[in-house]
Amino acid sequence: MPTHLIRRLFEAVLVLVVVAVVAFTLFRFVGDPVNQMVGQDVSIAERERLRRELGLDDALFVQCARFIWNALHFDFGTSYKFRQPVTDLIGARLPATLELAFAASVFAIAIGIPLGVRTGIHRDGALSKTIMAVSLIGVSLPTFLIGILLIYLFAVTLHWLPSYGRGDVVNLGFWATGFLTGSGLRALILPATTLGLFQLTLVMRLVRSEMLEVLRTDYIRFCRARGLTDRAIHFRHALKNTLVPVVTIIGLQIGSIIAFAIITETVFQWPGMGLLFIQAVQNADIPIMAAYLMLTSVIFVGINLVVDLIYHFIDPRIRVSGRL
Amino acid sequence: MSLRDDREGFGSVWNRRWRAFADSHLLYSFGRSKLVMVAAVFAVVVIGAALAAPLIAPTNPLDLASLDLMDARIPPMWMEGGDPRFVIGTDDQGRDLLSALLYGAQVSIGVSLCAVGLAILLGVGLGLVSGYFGGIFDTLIMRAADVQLTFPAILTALLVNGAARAVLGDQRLQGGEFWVLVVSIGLAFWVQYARTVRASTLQERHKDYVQAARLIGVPAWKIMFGHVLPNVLGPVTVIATINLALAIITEATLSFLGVGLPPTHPSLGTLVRIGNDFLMSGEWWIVFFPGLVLAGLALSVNILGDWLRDALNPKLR
Amino acid sequence: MRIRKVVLAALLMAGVTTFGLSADPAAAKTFRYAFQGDLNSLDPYTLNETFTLGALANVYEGLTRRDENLKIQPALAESWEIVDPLRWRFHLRKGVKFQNGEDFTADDVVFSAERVRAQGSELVTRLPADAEVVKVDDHTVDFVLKTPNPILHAEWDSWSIMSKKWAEANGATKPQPQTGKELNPWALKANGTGPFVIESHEPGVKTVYKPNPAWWDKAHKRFNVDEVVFTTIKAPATRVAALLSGEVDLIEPVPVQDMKRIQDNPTTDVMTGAELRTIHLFMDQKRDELKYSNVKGKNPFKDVRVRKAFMEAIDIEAIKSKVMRGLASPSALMIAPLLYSRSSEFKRLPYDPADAKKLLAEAGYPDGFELTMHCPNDRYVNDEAICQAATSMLAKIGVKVTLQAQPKAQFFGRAGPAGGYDTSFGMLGWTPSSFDSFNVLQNNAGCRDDKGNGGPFNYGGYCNPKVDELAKAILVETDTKKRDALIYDAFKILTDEVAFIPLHQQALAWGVSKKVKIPQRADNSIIFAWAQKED
Amino acid sequence: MSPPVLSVRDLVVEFATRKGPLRAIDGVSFDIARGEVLGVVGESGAGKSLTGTAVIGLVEAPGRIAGGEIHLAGRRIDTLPKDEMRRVRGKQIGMIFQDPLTSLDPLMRIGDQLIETIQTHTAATRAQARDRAVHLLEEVGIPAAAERLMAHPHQFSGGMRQRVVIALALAAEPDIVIADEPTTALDVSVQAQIIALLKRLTRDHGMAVMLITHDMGVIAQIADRVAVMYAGRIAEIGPVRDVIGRPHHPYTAGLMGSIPGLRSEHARLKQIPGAMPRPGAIPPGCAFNPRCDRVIERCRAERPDLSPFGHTSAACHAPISRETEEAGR
Amino acid sequence: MSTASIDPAASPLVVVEGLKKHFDVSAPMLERLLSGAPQRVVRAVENVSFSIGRGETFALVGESGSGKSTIARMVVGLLERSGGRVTIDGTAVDDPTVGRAERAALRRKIQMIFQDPYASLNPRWTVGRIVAEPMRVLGVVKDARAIEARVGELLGLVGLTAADAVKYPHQFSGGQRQRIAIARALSAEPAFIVCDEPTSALDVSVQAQILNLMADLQDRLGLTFLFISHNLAVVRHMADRIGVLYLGRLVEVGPAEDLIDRPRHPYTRMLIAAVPDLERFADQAEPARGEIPNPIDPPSGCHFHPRCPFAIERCRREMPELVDGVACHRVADGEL
Repeated sequence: MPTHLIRRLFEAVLVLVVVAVVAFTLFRFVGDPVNQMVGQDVSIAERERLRRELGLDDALFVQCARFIWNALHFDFGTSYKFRQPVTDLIGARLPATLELAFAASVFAIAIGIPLGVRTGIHRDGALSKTIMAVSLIGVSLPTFLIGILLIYLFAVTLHWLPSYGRGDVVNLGFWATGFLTGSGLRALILPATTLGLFQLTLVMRLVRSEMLEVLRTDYIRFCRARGLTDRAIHFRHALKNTLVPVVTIIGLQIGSIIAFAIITETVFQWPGMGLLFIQAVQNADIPIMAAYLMLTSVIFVGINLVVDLIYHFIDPRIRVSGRL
Repeated sequence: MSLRDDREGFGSVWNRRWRAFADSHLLYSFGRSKLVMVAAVFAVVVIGAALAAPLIAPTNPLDLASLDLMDARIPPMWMEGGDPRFVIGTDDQGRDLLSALLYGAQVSIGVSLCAVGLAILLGVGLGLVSGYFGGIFDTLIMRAADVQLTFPAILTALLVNGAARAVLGDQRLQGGEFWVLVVSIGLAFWVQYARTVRASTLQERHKDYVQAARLIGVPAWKIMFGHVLPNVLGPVTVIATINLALAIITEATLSFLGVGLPPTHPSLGTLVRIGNDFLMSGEWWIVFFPGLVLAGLALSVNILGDWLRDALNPKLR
Repeated sequence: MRIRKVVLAALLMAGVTTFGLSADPAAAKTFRYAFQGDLNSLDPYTLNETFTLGALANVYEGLTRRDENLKIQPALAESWEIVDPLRWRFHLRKGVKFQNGEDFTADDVVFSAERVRAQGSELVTRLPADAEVVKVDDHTVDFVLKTPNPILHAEWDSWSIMSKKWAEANGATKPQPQTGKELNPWALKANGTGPFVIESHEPGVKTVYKPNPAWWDKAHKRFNVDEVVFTTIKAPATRVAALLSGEVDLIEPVPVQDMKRIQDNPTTDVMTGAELRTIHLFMDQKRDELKYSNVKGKNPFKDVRVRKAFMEAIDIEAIKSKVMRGLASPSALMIAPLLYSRSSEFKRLPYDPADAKKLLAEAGYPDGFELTMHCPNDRYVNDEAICQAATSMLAKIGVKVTLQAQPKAQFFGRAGPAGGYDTSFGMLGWTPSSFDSFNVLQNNAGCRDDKGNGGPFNYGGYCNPKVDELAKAILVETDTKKRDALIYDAFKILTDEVAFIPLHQQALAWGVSKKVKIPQRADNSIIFAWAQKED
Repeated sequence: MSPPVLSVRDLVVEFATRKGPLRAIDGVSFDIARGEVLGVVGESGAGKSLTGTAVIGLVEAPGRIAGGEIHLAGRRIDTLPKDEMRRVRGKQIGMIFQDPLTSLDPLMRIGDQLIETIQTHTAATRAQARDRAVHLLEEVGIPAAAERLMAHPHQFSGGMRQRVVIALALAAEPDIVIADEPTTALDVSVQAQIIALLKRLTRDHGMAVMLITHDMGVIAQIADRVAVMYAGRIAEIGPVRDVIGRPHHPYTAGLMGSIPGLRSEHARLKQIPGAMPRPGAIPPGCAFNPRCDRVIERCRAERPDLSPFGHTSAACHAPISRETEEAGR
Repeated sequence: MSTASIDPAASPLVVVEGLKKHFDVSAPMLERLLSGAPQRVVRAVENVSFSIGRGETFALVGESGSGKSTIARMVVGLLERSGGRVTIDGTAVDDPTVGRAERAALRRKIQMIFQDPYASLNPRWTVGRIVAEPMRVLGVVKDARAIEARVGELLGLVGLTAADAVKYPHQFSGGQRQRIAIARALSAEPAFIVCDEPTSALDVSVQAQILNLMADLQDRLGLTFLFISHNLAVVRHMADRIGVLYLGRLVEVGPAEDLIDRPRHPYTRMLIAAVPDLERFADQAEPARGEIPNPIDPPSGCHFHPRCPFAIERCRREMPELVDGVACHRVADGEL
């Protein structure tokens, strides 16, 4: 088990290094940072000077090595546009995105799993079929369209919920949370729903198909033959056995929730990393983009490690053999 | 390829295949669900109309000379101020929305089909190699897949887009946006195929029909493509259908984020993005119809994918 | 079943938060406004950008300021006199304090004059580089010039005076370096003399302002708000939604298509007015062969008939009514009528596609030619739509234009000096920051080399030595009448030669809550000091 | 003779398909007495497993019991409401499946699976249930039973797992156990042990067993009576020795002849031509008639009923017995 | 089965000597380094030698984990050997000096019939194509028309019709599929066929058909079989000689009748006792003890000793050699 963990960590580091190189090389070429940093009136000589100062005329691999070395020290440089250390900027935006992603995941999981279980158990019921059909809409409408429609309905027409931003936040040390204020929670509802809807559908459909799969297994038949109650069969045996693949996918989905937050944050002007990232893409703000990519990878890899640990918790077979 | 094909001629072979198909569970389950039939009809109509756009569209929206700015923002013909020339109205440039929609759907479907095709090509190829040869190939490909998974589709697409813009330069990119989108989306999707095909290949590889082929010395690539490939394509079809819907949406989202196709050659996504600006202004048709077609297309393809998955899954019968 | 309970609880919670907490927390008079872009820096010298300078003008003040009609008013300078053409004397206001309590003195002006011309400042052109700033006494400062300059103080409303002591204490004597390698406290802090103090600043998210109780200009204190909150809302639809739902009091810019909606909404209104920015099309007249065209071996834009044909092909009224929905004033000149007294003497070439076709044929292009057009798509009001419209209009005279619309970063990167003017045809907007024609003649029409020395924003590379000579004379001419005559001559040449295709001055449009009263100035600055809000 | 524990009368199981209902079990009747082992033998697709599934009430859609009656200890159970039938399962009827590798929930300790089953059917406290679980494991021959309670299924070998499955099936001391191919997935040496165990348990508990298998050898070892199924019908039923020693139905005889024996002559095996028809393609009359070497005209038209021949009953118009008797005369 | 008595030593077609297969099942290197676990090797097959005469059927019998399928796959060359030699008709199968053409010729001589007729036929191929593949690949028949004729002939030979060539495998029952698999094996015109549990997935009546078919074919074509099975009765029925495997080693080899009627090794005895026999109704034979140990961690000495009722101290320590067709200390010592 510890050796297994160490191997996974080793792999994770490898993945991160590759991501770092990819992130660096790709973003090194998007737009010209110098044009971004200065206004229209700045002379060409001045631009050349900036270019030198930024080290943009060094050899590429030197820039890349410098980038990785600095990243190891949590130093992603200074944003070209905001003129602040990227680490500070992201640090300030991270809570917003994580809270949004958390709320969206909770929304997706808390509703997706029960719905999936239900539609899996009663797979031919009229309600299940309706849920399944309706759920397809969730994966067929682009996120931005859903967001705009929700704003139109709940903010503009009904005036129930705010249309943008995060509401009031409370600072808990470095973490500014919106969970503790009324306006913060209210502001969370629409973006979290928008963001979570797609994942909800995926989770639901996944749980359903896994449930169908598990319900056909011999041990479930044997459970029935032993006269166990439906409740025990569905929740104690079937659900638990569906969890292994479900946990994997949910892990992956949390990663993509953070990526999809780019769109949701754009629509709702949610002051998170995604918004920062898309602004950075538009402004060719390389340090922010690179840091964002590194950070999402770290989060993603971290989630994968956690998923791994959860496997060990759920599945005794893995616990013994120590292999996946 | 079947031994007797050449003598019997195509007719009887296809005839027999058709009978087998007509008799199959696939067709049966198809006929049983109204929803699936409606979805199929919608998808066929939209795809057919899109492909036939140059033949059936009232105007050519790509011919800029035909646009008249004075025709801008005319509502659908049944509304007050409507114009019978423009069945569902015009956009802010005076473009006939119906024509734009048909051409836009053509682009969207084209991008999605090509992207999914690319993903299949990449994913199935790599999955086969990974599953069949294992070892270092497997490790490399699967690690690459891990890295790829670190970048969810939308991020990958943004990355590829940015890289293409940087490498090609905007000028050379011009007109190449289509292929950039194809590559962006295609790259984001290959992992799923690779993993699925690899898993199936691992299973098939150990099946005795593969062993029988190895026994007589059939070369590895011939086994991979002649024996294994046809047997792992089932799940690929299902993923491809569902991915097609996802590709349509991803293309729209990229357009929304401003890295899609240019407005002079709009896709459905671009049309929705442009129309989005008119959502609150009362000119609802500019966003409504492209949105409707986009969502309808994605929805019906998804419904078909769903049905296909259930119908092709022998365990669910 | 446990899961069912969890879902129930979640739904319940959602319900409670929806309805239970929907009452808005009773805020004191807070004026909230939203802009599509960010407040990029709190250092007033870092960015020469309209929005940033406008926002900081609420915190900092210059020696002069402009009133609602853009007339120059005394601010930190009570009065000034031109002792001789090469020496201007400014009498500073007494009793003014910086927000940290220090007194404002001549030392601060001398310090600011150095700082604004230091490396890293984007506002270097506010003062001639060779001008000398001399402290006469604590409240008198002389500006000694090498050449006469009748419009020396024209741009000084956006040159903020900073506290020398505070800057030294905070290590901010130099402008925020552009590399951002060393951080400057000015990026997050501010200390001016203006009516508002920055309470908090989250870059790219929001900025909170509070009134400055010690502001000197009690006589002109017109605002009644206790707090100003600025938020960035990039997506137009979200911005409009925020206004409609009452979450913000003012939005800028308003998407033109949503104006009616905002007007029809009982609680909101649209304020419009003419802006000073002139949107125009430029044509590469410098290269011997166009970079992006199928015409090889020659440059069609060197032929005035082609330029004329292009201008005649543009139906400016259609653009005004359909793209701009009436919110634009077609312009014959490269400067807004407000800024040049004899503007009305110039007329645009009429819309005449038939004549345009004829001209093209005469010039040797009976079947037109192919061309790429570069446009920004997030800079000006409906920039991309205007370019699209132009594209289809040019198609009607046989010129096949491929449009490439890009975010402003990429557009300026390619089409501007940094990209070596890598374009053949495109769109640009220009506001002379001195509100004077010379600025246009120098920046947009001055002959330039490939690096941009000369007229850096002359994207088309138009060059006529006569115009340059006139510009030189205009700069030193102090007699208004004579000066206007010289300007007339220069503009006459530009119009006759169709050096540019001026399109229009775009209109200003703010979406405002009816609770708020705030004057709209033509330079698009939002001046909190004039903001009134009802309960 | 005491009333049978299980009595099945004219059982019909159908599957709804798009081409109309398919009859997979067609009029099967048999009784099992207390303490008796009934072997149900047949080739794959004969309907033997489905019969067991129908008895325990676990036929899944699109299948359904379309006719007949099932009585358990005198009480009709095929019409019981869902929840009451659930109580019958495990409590009165136990069931053992073929593959011990897949019959146990892989994520749950076997102790918990046992305790759960015991508590479902008795009022036992957890401690009592645990004691009973240990006892059960000991009874099926699992050494160090108390410790093994904490183990997960994958920690057991195949044979041990099948013992656990048996313990689970016996948890509530059912009157009858349906064992569906309990030894097929096991090695011969382990199979022998499991057969011995089943035999011992039957004897000790007076429990009836319905043993479903394709292996005549296993039937011969353990069963008291045997029912030979063919195409969803019972071809022949009777005491094991009689059926094996003097089969009356040509199918039974063919089946016996096709089994290579350890001690038999080194000769050509008897073979029945063709294969068993799929449900839906069952010929009219006797289902076996196209493969039968004794077929007469009547076989093609009329479906034979089970009729007694000595101790056994066979469904045949041209049974072997008569001929044999004639030959003997 | 052919009744002519064959002297296997005279002209064996197949000679297997010292066959070995070791699988490395140790954890990945990194983990081993971290945990200090040793390298672990499963000796799936260890020192197995036998020879098969022309026209003879040699059977290998054993329970799961005995290595019988591994041996089959090594003999046909599907699995690499860790050691030992396989010689067919005097040619060593992977002799590096053997040329390309000769190797192809060798390949033609060996064919295999697999256990699961559902997995051994490519479901996407027509029967005709499946049967024709070896001919095409090995160049047995080159002309397309001749191939087609030959396919029809082969299908007829195994009891199907030429018309079946255009059908797909799923249109056939299990027994028919196994016939197709046999036809495919015959299509290369082999001399030697390895049959890996060819009937264990089939019903008894069908098993009888297939076993009879194989016997007939052997008679008609003079084939040599290596017959792998776990079913002693089937083996007894088919084989001329039988080898009994336990945990990768041959424990007893002998003529079929002798071995079944007078088993010598305690394991063979146990196996035979465990086979349920129609002629032994519900007798109370003592069932075998224990289960097959995990091959990763086999018992010391004689692998069978923990289950052996006759084990003595020596059996725990010492691995018995195969002497005179049996590998048992106590038999060797004449005590059993």
